[in-house]
Amino acid sequence: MKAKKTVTMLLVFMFIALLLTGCGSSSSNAPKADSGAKTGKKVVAMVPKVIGSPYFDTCAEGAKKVAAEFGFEFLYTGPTSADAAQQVNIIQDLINKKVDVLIVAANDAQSVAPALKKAKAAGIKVMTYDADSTPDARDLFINQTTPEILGRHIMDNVAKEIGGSGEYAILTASLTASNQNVWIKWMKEQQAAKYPNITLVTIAPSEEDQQKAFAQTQNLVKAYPNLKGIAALSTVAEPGAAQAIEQLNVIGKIKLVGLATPNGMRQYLKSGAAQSATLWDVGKLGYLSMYMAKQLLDGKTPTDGMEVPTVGKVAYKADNKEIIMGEPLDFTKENVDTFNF
Amino acid sequence: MNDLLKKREFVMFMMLMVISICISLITPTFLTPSNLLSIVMNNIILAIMAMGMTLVIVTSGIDVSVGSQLGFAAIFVGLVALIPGSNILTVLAVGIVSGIVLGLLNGILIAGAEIPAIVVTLGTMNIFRGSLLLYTNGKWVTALPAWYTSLYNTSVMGIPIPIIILLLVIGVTYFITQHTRLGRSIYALGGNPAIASRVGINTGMVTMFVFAYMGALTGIASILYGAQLATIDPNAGTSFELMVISAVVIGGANVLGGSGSLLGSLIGVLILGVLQNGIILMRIEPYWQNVVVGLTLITAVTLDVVNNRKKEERKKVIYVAEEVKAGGSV
Amino acid sequence: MTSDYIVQLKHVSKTFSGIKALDDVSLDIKRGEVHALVGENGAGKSTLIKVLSGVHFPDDGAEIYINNEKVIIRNPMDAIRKGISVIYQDISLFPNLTVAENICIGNDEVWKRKLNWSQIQQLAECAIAKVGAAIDPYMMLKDLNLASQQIVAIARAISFNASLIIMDEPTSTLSSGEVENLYQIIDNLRKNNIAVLFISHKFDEIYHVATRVTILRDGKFIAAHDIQDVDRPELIRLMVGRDVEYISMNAEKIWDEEVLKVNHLSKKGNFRDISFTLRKGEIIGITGLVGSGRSELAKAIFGLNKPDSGEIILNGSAVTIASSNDAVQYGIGYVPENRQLEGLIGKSSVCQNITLSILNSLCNSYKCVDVTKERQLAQEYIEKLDVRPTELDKLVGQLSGGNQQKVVLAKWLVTNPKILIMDEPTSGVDIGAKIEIHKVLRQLANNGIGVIVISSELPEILAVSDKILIMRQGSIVSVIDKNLATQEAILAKALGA
Amino acid sequence: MIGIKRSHELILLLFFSGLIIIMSLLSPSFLTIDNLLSVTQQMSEFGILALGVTVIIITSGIDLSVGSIAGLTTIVIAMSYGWSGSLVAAILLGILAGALCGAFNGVLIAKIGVPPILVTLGTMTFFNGIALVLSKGNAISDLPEEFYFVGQGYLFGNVPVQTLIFLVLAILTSLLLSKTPWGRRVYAVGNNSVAAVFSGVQVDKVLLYVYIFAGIMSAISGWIISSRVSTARADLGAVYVMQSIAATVLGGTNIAGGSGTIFGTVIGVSVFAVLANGLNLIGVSPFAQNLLMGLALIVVLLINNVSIIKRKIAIFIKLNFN
Repeated sequence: MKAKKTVTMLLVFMFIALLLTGCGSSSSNAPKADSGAKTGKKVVAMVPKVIGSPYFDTCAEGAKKVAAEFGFEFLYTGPTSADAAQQVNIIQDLINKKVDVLIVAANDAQSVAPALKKAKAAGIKVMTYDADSTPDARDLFINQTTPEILGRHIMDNVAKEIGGSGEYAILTASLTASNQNVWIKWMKEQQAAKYPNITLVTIAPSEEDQQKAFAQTQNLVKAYPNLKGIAALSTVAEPGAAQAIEQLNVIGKIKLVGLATPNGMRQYLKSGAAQSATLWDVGKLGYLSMYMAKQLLDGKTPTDGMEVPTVGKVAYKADNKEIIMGEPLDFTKENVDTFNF
Repeated sequence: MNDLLKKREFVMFMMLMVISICISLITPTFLTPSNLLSIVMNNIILAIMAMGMTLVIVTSGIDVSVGSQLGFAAIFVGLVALIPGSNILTVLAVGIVSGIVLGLLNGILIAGAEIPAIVVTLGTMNIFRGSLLLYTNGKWVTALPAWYTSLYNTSVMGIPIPIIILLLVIGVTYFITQHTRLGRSIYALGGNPAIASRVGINTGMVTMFVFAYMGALTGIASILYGAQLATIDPNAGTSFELMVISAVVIGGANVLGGSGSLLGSLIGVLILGVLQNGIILMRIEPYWQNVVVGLTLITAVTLDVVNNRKKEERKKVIYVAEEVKAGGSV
Repeated sequence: MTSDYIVQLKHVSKTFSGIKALDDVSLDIKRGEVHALVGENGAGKSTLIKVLSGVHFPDDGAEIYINNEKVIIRNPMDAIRKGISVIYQDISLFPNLTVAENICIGNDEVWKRKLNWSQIQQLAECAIAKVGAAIDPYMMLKDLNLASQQIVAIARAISFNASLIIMDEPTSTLSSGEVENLYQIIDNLRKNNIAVLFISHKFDEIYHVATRVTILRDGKFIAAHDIQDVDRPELIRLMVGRDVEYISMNAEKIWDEEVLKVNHLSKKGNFRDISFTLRKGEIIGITGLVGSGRSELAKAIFGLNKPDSGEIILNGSAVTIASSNDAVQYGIGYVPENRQLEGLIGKSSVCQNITLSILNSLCNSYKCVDVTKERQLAQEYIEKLDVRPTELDKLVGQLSGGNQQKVVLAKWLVTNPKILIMDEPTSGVDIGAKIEIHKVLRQLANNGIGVIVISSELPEILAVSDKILIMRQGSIVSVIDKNLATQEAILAKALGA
Repeated sequence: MIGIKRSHELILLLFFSGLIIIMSLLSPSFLTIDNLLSVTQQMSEFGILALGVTVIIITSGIDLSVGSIAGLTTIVIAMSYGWSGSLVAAILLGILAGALCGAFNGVLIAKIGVPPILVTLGTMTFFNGIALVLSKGNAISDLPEEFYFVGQGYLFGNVPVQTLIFLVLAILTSLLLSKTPWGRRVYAVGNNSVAAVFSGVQVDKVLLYVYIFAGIMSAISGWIISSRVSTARADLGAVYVMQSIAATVLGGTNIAGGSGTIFGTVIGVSVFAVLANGLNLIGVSPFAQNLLMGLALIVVLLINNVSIIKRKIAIFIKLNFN
């Protein structure tokens, strides 16, 4: 009996191994087994905060196109949930894989720092994009726009929509995401400076879960009867909030602004459930990251105001080794159809 | 009247009333009809799945893969809805069929290979979620057609469609459990598994039916899920199974099998819904919600065990005839 | 063979792993007759019932006739359809379902795919009426007392229009009022031409209700008589006339030091006003019928069944024994009645079973179990009790009944107890092993251990114990010294004959 | 170490070594020293959780709250460091918190007799709630440099510290289970708790210590995770709960209790770790990892019950075809 059990076990694991290799080759966004080292092509790995979110996937598409142009081998993998511990594991594996460039969107600035320092020590070019780690842990930070510009910009949008006075609430992905806290800091500063009689009533999290964003918005509207505006600071939260506003048919009474992709918000901008969605051209962010990766590999240091094809002029702050792509982009009813990401 | 008082559902109903009264004292907006309606509307999906989970738990089984089943069915319903020419019937069919297929897989592994339900559903939870994310590669299903999303907020004769669907599900489940041989066999299997097969119940079939039915209801719930949110995230439903199991257990179902009523589970769903809504209305930080839900579940379960223990104590008696005195006459 | 025999059994035998539980037994029951099946514990009564009701398959050569037609009973459902229903002591029905459901479940007439509740309620009410009782069909079974549950089981049998209803020790847990009610019910059944076969020990019950009686002993058919042809002493003689002779062993020396004294121990519903003393080196035998509170008393002394009042005195000082752990510390050992469930851990080794209660004392300096010391000790006791096979690492579940009992015994001897309680020490064990266990008991007593043996096998009690306590319905009805006692006298007292 | 005579561990070892061969074929950078070391680093967090879960499952219980206890511990450590300023006090307080959570589970399960799956289902949300309330949902990351030693530091060249901790704890637990009286009683309770009571074993005390032990293991795991990611967050342990149960069952521990070894669990944990790491190196999408872990668990369970399946198929054929 025992021998038979062992044979069945071996047969089974052969089956799993075949399945494994099958997955290895078939899944679209991953190249052949990491032949990079053999064919001499530079391997560039991009690790988003979470894999499977429309925002990061569109950004990766942008980077992938240009990686082919530059003859890089592009590897895109990340944690299946926005979990700092999982992200560090994946970065660790990529270090052992000896990739040439590592581009990371940090779930948590402090948690990725040690792993990125190890990567730099191993001679890997380390860049961060979208969300920075501690400056000493990376060679370059591709920032779509500075938190200050973004924070003040969103506050201006809120003020413009609710007419300079009244109550508004902030809906975030999850409070622990470090860049959200920085944006909120600048929003408060902008509000204190320019809009004294706007008051922030609460900051509610939606934990990257659309259902929660929907339910939170419904409850916010009820908990704060004279709420006039909502700022939803994540590509998951704003569509959820918009859907809730539509359901409660408070379109027009509650003004919604925030950060979201045009595709995700198109129907809500048209229906008026949302007034504007601010973001940046995510595809360009991917392109810019890849372009800068090539610069670093060729040993060139970026200069302020340099011209990047298809992206345009970008600012470079040498002290913080930070590239700023430019002003944030507002998508509204009128211009949303010209964008597709 | 007093046996009504002893009934578990009545105790839970009183608990629900007490909680609601406390909340409405603090925030008057709680008792407004629109808020109560939104509590119900927000928990329809939980209620539908709680009906299926009640039957699973009555047979002393458990299903932790329903969260992944919800996501799996919701994505496929969404994809089908996007196909031009599809209508409500095709969407309904795909939802229910995909739910049944996943549920049956659990049922076959549990009834056929006799593997404990907790471990099988733990495995299938990862299999369903993993294969779904692999298939969709994480892409969301967006821009669902208007006829589909309108399913959620249109009303027929004043009653929103989701509530009608919930009432239908409750009706069908009630009919099955109270008026069919299969339904009573579910309770018989939970009450006394050893004897069930002796009275001619095919225990394997009953187990498979229960898990397939759970899948079917999850399919129906997934249709409403997509209609409510208009865009479907492949990670939808993650750890939702914990809410479903908590609602059914708070409602009085006994994990060891044999007892569990639909009414009790519905009250459990309402208690969870009221707590979550109340906490936000009372402007308490949302994080207290986990503390409150966790504590409610622990107290409900502990009370259940303690007073069951008292009833058992009274039962274990060998009748000793009083009139036989010591050293009695022979 | 006149035609009025509804059920006949011929040459029915049944062997369980070598032991012949039934040996060429025959039984015949007339239509509408009330037939008593009597015999001591282990005489094969319940096995016969299980064969008749399809739970066990008889060895080949057995013939079962129903209404003079040879049949094969495949499973319990098949037996019910052939008109044979059994009411077990543990009322094996569904506590969480209503009375009507318990009566009708599985009955194809009414238990269809779509249930028609009025039809079901009607069938249930009519069956209950036939039994001559009045129970609300919508009550939950678990809310009924045991007597009413029994009536539901009888009603279920009737709803399957059973021609024979078998009752296993029906009155053992009933109050006298309820027993009268049961007699009434059995009369109703007889009037409806339904035969009743019931197992019982209570003579007044047998003589009050039964028309014929069949006596079994050690799995063999002894005799079948009309009730008026056999008086009580004759019946006892038939039941007990045992040819197996145990070697009766007397105590070499009984110290007068009292190891255990029990004063007026009572627990509501379990036992009442129990007092006795156990001296060092003495073996006390406690006997009585099933349900006379013997095991409940033993568990009370062992700390698993807290008494309401009375005191337990060990070596002169009163003690409270709140848990089995206290009992072990006080040097009390308990070999339980149900070996598989309570006595042994089937899936672990002989050695680990033996040392389970004394692990702390086997520890070396860093609080780990000193395996060599453990194995030595286990080996010593295996040899002393001659457990076969003598491998320490064999799983206990794979040993024979006799050897398993020796392992349980060894488990307690390693704790060198002052008092050892044994509940049905030799049940389900072959004769050879029985005698060996008796020898070991006597040796233990001679080494200064106070032993209490609980058994319903009278020859065993007579052979082993120095003093015999007879219990009936929770109290000690009489105390007999060994050399004055005879099987008949003991059984008479135990049966309240 | 325990003899690997039990057939299940033998098979699992074969499966594990086969998996390593496959992985090294598919990705050259797999069999490098620092990759294998980082595999051991990644597996020690949920491996330590699995040690606690194994002991619980052997007593035929289950614990869904280990992840939340780990998360709560990280918050307790970070906050108590903020008050006391001393790292040692903070860590001890964290482990004490874990033990208290374990005791809370233990009292409900052992003393009152509530089924373990219900208690830990409730305490999972409850402990997570406490962690969120204490930390207001925020991550706390003002921890001193020395705190990172456990999660990121190396000893003897480049052996990660947490791998050593995991190894020591695994050996300790294995000895505790096989050698000490408590360990023997854990198996006895899992096999047949009624017979254990009848042998004088204080079953409720044994169970209470089992859940306290699991609480302490979860706390240590939480300490290591927060040291590795140098922040404290309430949801750090969440993802490991199902993995630790699956790894324990994969390692041969019978879910119904009574059997199972730490050695088996360590193998189960390393199978999952190698699977995750290998797939990353090959570039297989992380979603496939979930799928393969679920598949591996179901397959192992099917093989364990292969005799039942064969019997059923035989009956099925007999009924239908002759």
